[in-house]
Amino acid sequence: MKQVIHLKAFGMIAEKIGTAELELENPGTLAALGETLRGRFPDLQSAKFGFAINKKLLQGDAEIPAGAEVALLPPFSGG
Amino acid sequence: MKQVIHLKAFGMIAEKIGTAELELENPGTLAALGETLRGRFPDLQSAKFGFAINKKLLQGDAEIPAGAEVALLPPFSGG
Amino acid sequence: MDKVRTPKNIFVQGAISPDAIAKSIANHSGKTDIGGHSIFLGQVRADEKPEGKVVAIDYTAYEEMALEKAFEIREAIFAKYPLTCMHIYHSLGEVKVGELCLFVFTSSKHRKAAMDACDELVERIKAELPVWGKEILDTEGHVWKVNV
Amino acid sequence: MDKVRTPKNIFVQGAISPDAIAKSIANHSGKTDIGGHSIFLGQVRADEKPEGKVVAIDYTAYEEMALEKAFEIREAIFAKYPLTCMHIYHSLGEVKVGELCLFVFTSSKHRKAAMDACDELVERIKAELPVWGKEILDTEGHVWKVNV
Repeated sequence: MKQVIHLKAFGMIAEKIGTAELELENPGTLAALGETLRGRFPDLQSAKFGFAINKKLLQGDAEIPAGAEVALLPPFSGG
Repeated sequence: MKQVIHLKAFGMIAEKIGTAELELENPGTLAALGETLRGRFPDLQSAKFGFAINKKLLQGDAEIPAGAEVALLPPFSGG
Repeated sequence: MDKVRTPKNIFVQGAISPDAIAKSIANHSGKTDIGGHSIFLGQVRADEKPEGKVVAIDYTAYEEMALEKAFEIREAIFAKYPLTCMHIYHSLGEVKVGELCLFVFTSSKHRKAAMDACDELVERIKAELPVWGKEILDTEGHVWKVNV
Repeated sequence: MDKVRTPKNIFVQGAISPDAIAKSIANHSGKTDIGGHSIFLGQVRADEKPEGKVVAIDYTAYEEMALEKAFEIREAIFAKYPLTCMHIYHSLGEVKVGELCLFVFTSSKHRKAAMDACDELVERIKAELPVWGKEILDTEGHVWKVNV
């Protein structure tokens, strides 16, 4: 059974991948997701971004639950 | 020749001496002025106040120039 | 019993107007235990970049996450300082140079708590809220704002 | 050439209105090198005293000395922080509970200077300006305000 995750991209990252929303097969962990994305979107090679799973900031080895909303977050620049 | 000084009283001190302006013979120093005032206005015995001569804060042993404007300043409470 | 607070919207479309700020200040006149208000306002600067001069910032946010985070920050600041009130407003969309994009407002019985809480709020908002500013240049291009 | 600054009036009769604050904020929209404004507002509290409840504060000042001192403080703060603007307004006469009696406003390219300057200005104004508050009570009496 394929697991789908819902990606949301923001700011400079949305610009680099050309879309703000994307569905992907679940690669398992955030680290694996980062590799998948950098392979598919070469513009991301030099880009800095973090992840949130279901709106919580998480690091690379975090597992991605089925159906999760995963956000790609460039450095915050509010205010 | 009598030297006159011009006293200005503010806040609680003006209230205690019953006036905001007063002319006095120059007692020489601020310390002497304090004694003169406390003698003349017993309500000042327990009151805390400082002095300004011509708008500059000064301590007790400062000499009072002829014709000076001497202010009696209770603790500041602006804001 | 403590008042239970729930997340509230902090986002406003476009610039924050001085009149909205006046209204917010006036709303506190009935709270007669307040002795001091501290306010921070962020204003869009006409920075010179190598690529051109900034004429506006276009703000976007991961809104749901930002509101959850803002609520968490609010609660932490309320727990740390004896505040009467706290308000946060951040712009979304385009804010032109010279216009206001952030309004942080704290009130307390004594000034020190209001001031310290306001400073800390501003730092946390800038560091922790998923909000991004796209700096629009007079050359038609843009650069992404970087917080220092 | 540096602009030569001269003492200016900081006193306003009665309460400071939120509209005057909005106007002052709006006046800065043309200064496009400003990135942050810090504002402190003092509001009259309905304190309970043994002698009664505060309903207003009646402010008096040694005005000439206060203006000289305010100018000296302004110059010192301008020398210490990279500020674009600084404004100080203090009430004289009666200000009712819930109304505003002090408005301190600093602006800078970056937020930290505006905030630190504003905090320091408020402390110095309270400690160094010859201004006195007579707290008018609901019992018709009064007590003299004490700054802590």
